Amino acid sequence: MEFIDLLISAGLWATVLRIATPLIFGTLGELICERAGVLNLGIEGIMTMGAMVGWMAVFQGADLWTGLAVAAAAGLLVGLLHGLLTVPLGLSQHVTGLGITMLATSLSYFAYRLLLPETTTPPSITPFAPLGDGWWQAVPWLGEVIGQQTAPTLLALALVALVAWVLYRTPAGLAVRMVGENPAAADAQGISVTGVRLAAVMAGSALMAVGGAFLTLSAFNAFFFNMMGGRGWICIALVVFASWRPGKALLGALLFAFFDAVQTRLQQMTGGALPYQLFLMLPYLLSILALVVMSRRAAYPQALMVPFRKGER
Amino acid sequence: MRLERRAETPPLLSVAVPVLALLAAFIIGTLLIMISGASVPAAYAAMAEGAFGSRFALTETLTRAAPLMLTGLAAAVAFRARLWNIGAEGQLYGGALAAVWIGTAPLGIPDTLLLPAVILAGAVAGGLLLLGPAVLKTRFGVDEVVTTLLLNFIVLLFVSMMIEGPMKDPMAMGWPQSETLPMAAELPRLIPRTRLHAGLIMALVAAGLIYVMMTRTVLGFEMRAVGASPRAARFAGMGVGRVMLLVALISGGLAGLAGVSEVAGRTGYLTLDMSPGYGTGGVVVAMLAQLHPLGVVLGALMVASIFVGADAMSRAVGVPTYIADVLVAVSLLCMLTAMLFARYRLRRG
Amino acid sequence: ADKIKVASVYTVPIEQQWVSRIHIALDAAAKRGDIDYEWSESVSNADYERVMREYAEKGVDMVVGEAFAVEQAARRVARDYPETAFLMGSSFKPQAPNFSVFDNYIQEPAYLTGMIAGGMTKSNVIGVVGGFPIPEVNRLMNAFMAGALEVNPDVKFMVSFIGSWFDPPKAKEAAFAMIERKADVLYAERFGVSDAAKERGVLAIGNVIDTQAQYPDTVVASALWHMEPTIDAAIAAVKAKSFKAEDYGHYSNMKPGGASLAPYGTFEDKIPAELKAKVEAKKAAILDGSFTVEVNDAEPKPTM
Amino acid sequence: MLRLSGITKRFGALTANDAIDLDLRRGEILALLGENGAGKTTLMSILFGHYVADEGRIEVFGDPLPAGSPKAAIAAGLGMVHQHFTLAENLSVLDNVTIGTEPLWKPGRDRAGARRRIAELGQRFGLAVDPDARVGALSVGERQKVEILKALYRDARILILDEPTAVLTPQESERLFVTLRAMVADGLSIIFISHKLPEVMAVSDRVAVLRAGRMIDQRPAAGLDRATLAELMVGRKVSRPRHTAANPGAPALVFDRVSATGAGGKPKLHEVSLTVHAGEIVGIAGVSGNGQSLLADLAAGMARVEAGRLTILDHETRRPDPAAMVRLGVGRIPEDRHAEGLVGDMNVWENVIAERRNRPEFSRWGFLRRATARAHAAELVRDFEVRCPSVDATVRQLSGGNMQKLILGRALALHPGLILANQPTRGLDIGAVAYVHQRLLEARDGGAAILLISEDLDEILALSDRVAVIHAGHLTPARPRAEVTVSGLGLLMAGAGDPDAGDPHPTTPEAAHAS
Ligand SMILES: Nc1ncnc2c1ncn2[C@@H]1O[C@H](COP(=O)(O)OP(=O)(O)OP(=O)(O)O)[C@@H](O)[C@H]1O
Ligand SMILES: Nc1ncnc2c1ncn2[C@@H]1O[C@H](COP(=O)(O)OP(=O)(O)OP(=O)(O)O)[C@@H](O)[C@H]1O
Ligand SMILES: [Mg+2]
Ligand SMILES: [Mg+2]
Repeated sequence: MEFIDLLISAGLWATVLRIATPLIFGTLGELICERAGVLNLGIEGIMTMGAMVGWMAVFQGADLWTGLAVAAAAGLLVGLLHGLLTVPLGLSQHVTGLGITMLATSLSYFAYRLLLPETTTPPSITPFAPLGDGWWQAVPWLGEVIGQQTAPTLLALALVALVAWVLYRTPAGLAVRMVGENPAAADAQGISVTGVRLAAVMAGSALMAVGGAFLTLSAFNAFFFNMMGGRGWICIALVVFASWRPGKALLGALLFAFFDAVQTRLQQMTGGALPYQLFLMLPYLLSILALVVMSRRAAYPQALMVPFRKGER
Repeated sequence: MRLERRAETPPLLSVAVPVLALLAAFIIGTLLIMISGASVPAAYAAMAEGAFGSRFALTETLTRAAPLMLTGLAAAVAFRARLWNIGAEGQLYGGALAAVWIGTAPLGIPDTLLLPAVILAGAVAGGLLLLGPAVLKTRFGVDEVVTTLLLNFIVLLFVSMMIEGPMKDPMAMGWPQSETLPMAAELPRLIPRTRLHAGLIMALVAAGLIYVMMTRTVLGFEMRAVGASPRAARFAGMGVGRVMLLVALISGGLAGLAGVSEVAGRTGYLTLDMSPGYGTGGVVVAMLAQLHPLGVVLGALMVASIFVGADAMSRAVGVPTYIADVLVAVSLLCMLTAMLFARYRLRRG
Repeated sequence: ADKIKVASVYTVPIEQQWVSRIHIALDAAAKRGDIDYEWSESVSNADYERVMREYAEKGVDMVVGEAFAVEQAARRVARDYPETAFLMGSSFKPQAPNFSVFDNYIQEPAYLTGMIAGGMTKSNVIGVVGGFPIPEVNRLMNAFMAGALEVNPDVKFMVSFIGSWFDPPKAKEAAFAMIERKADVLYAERFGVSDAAKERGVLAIGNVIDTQAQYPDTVVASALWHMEPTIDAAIAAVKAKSFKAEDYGHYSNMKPGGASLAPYGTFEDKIPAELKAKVEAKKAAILDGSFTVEVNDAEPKPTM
Repeated sequence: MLRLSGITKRFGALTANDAIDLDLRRGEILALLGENGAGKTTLMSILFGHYVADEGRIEVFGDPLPAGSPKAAIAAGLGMVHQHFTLAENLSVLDNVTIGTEPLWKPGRDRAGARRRIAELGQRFGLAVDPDARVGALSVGERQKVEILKALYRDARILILDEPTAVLTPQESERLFVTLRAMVADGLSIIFISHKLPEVMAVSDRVAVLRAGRMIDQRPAAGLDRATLAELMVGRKVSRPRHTAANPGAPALVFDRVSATGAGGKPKLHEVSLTVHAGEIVGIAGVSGNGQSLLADLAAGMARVEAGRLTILDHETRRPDPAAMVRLGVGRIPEDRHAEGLVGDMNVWENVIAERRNRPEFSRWGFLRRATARAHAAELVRDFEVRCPSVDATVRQLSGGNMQKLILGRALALHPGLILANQPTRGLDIGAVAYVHQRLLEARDGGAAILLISEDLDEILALSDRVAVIHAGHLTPARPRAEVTVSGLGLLMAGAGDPDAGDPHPTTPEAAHAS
């Protein structure tokens, strides 16, 4: 009974949205990269860098939206590096991605420590405030859920629709999908495979970085080492779960966040009868289960992880 | 401009490539050191000193290289067969957990057999951990990049559960760590008063065996064929599923051995922070070696010496310690790029 | 005497509450001119022994650090360098001749903050959010809970571990979940809990460091750890060449000034006088030795 | 309309195109001929901007064409249908056709307009396809239509078709030629590459012949005969193998009312019956997608029998597997040499022993005997005239013809009792085709039973002793070669004679399944 109440409580769903937001950004970013044929295992590092850079900008006096923009710009840059290595040079996407994660993460820590050498309590900023009251308050349950969110969460939701529209309804989106399916075909129609892939990786990386920045500018107010805690890797799984579709990506992020939110509450409700690790495992176990159920029909972008070099076969 | 595959790599180039790559990494490292305001010559002197400058430094580098060799081999074997195992970290912990369990449980294993039993247990546990994703891949087409990534989290939580629960050391004052392996289950030290242990020998032997397996045996032949073209391999009468499962067992087993090496060679007991990312480190090493089993040995030595050297350097000249990871990552990316240009040339048109 | 060389080896960044207390104490000693101070942060388990040895090789007089999870290795290093003093955070006994131990035995102020929490809660529900259930965390939580029960036997506890030391957003969500279930005082073992409390207008109890300046309307009281007595005693011993294997744990008690209840600050007037009096009395009892806070390292269990 | 002058292209030491001059006139179909590797595709790739020529210039409608830009080529009115399709299988026909036709930064696509235009083009040139179909669901012939639509959609005035008929059935080819003629009538010009000489003579106005990168000759198609053309291409007389009467022996391969379902449940075989005897070649003609791949898979051990009995070299089997087939001594030539036949990234010698790696000659105690394997491969390479740098070269470096010879050699080396030859000469030039045919006939005369599956009717008629036709999973009885005609086969392939197709002259199922 108590569990049913929990499931329909606005508090739970507000939590779900908050937990999901960085995942939505990250998953959309990864989805764009993979749709263009580039696996981006740099995501964990790019999110870390976004978290650090965005926060640092605000700490140095920029306003919050500028902070997000700075994070996006940092994402673009790291994306450019990942893109240059994997697209024109065609290096292995697995190892480049892991290398980028290593580089972006350690560089973020390095820069943080250089800029703030003597901090014994993490300095903080004033983060995005929850939306609070507004006309939405009139809607009974939903109003409460929305009131607890911050503006970047709404941005994430809007981006889902935007990314879907771009992918399916614009020539640029078609080009992205085509270079991910058959780069030679795109090339033969005068589309620059290198250009489109680079742009996609950069745009995707920018979104990932914004997802990271959400953690330091909205979910919390300071930057921490190791703060990403594997959220980037979750996004990789969510993209597969979503069969590379933005709508399903949203669904996957919400589902994962739901497991996470329920996990916290179950842990508190069951009163320590079970090891807490079991609850923490729950989101991961259920993700694998969901993948098994979904994967049969998953249609991979055919050229995912296949470098395209003009004139080579 | 486009890249064109070279018919063959000029010998001079294959020598020049690593040198040039390290030079590029060196330049970037110099910039970072200058930004942090330290003396560049002093920094590089400290780095060389820290990696190779003394018996202590050398043994430290080798100690760090041993687990990297094993996870590197794990990645190389799997990647050859196009099984994208990103889960070596989890397999490493799984192997370590099994090793500790066999080594400390009251099973009545005679002392002489204890170390072999511990090693075997670790390898089997690591192998079994990769078997799941491999079965999901061959049976249901579930992407193994994702499952192995997610399994890392699950295994770590499971290890945490075990060392806070049934396997917790009652003598550890409540600190979550496993019981300590008995002496008989420990890998011997190679040089007294250093940390260098027989895990290194284990890694070198494994590299040799994997090399022989890949190039000289029917199984290695099948693994390469399945990796290069599963359809053609099946047409030639190879059991693709069977080969994949064997690859999984071997690859996971090697990662499990890395766990054994750490727990039986270095720490003696298992904690949650035992591995500083040896799993992903292995992928890096394998790619530097271009998936060649003997190259993995060199790759691991390179990564270990850069890290150990740069870490010592950061202390010696007062640069944030994170520079060690930055330098490893930069060297990796430079090296990969340089290796590409050994195989390709830039050409107009 | 001359300056001595001290090096510390931390497994986490210096922002981490625990480590920051050691760092501050050593830094102060360095600023006073007592020591030359070097430090390494975020040293992984695999590297810890090497870093210790590096410093010992370099000839520092004292190595300070946390031996948790690298206990055997740290002791091995100490054996190999008998001329060097080692002062390590550890749950174990000292090891002759040169390996001394300390720990954050601040259960006393934690007990006091528990009393305040018990007195301040209206819903009689208190939430406790922690990283991992390790002894260093458990003993403070247990003391806190015992203190709360002393003034308010009706109080119930929720306990959550987030399985991470550095995930403030996650800690925040765990705290939110507790607030939804009527908790109105939260024990902030991790960063993020006070933020949740602030956002929802409930109260928080600080731990190890004082964060009231950042959360003036939220953080009622904090149990503070001061490493200065421990560090200064060790430095003095090294200088006097009298350093030996000792347990410095008691330097973290209230009496020598190793722990304290943070000033009420903004809550000076919001805490009922009667409650303050109870706390004062208990503090006095602790200081004069007539009351001992039990050190209980077992994992705390929720009571609702 | 188009003028190429002095085009030279070198790949390393190899000169793929050597000072080539070529003109194309309005409304003509030019056939570009040449052996495998003569440089045809290279020349067309230069024209279309995939490659940049080392020397020479290109003019289209009198204007010079910028080098190395497919975009510029399209803008100049060139359209190309590549030797290997360039379509994205997961995307729709509409997506595949419109890709690159709108500026990338346009917010939104004109999908309704595109549908209209595709329908209109389809009408005009007989290229109707459903714009919303997923390309992966289309047959090869339909995909070809999409490829041509792509060019026409961009207002191509000059269309280049690289081996467009290599994968088409005679009917589909015929339809393609109708389309091509309609286009020429519309004022387009066409360059058309093919190895199939009869169709070259039938549709082209002019032929240009390349040999080893050089333009050997250009002349009107009228009055050319096959032998002359072949000689021009190869530089010597090509003698086609003589087909002599067979001397059939015991049954080697027996399908007895075999039913099976292919991957994805799609192609199905319905109670197929067929017997192939030692010493004879039975040809299976049929339009691709009617179940011949599944039939081949059964004989190759790659698919499983659902009902009925399959007997291979006296062993009845329900679940054949490739390893068992190799043990039984079945020589197999798969349909797709790149995907199935060979492992491109492995060495020649490794590919040679891939099927027989467990035989004692090649391995002992699980260890490969590399020396014997290499020696065996070297011998095979010599015997089958495979041109490769060494047996340690990776197979990817071999040309298609040489790959096919390698597979042929591997299949024939052990004097198998049964040979499965699935599309054994697809994409090969006439010299190579003649060689493969010769070897197959020799094997037959040596007593092997051969099941030949081909979409090329000429090949079927040139080799088979008996011919059966497959349509929609039903197999007609095999009739002696002398009793069948091209037009008769064509009708059967289109479904006449199929009990499910409302055949005007129904054959009883019993008759249809008797072998
Ligand atoms: N990108 C390339 N790099 C190196 N050599 C090449 C390349 N492309 C083609 N060649 C070589 O150029 C020659 C001409 O190849 P091309 O593909 O033009 O032949 P083709 O006439 O189209 O043959 P086919 O009839 O088999 O299609 C071949 O011998 C081939 O080895
Ligand atoms: N892009 C390329 N890079 C390197 N070598 C190439 C390339 N393209 C072709 N080749 C070389 O060209 C030769 C084969 O070319 P060719 O086009 O003649 O084959 P093909 O007979 O047309 O094969 P298929 O029948 O499969 O189309 C091989 O030696 C191959 O190494
Ligand atoms: Mg060809
Ligand atoms: Mg060609």
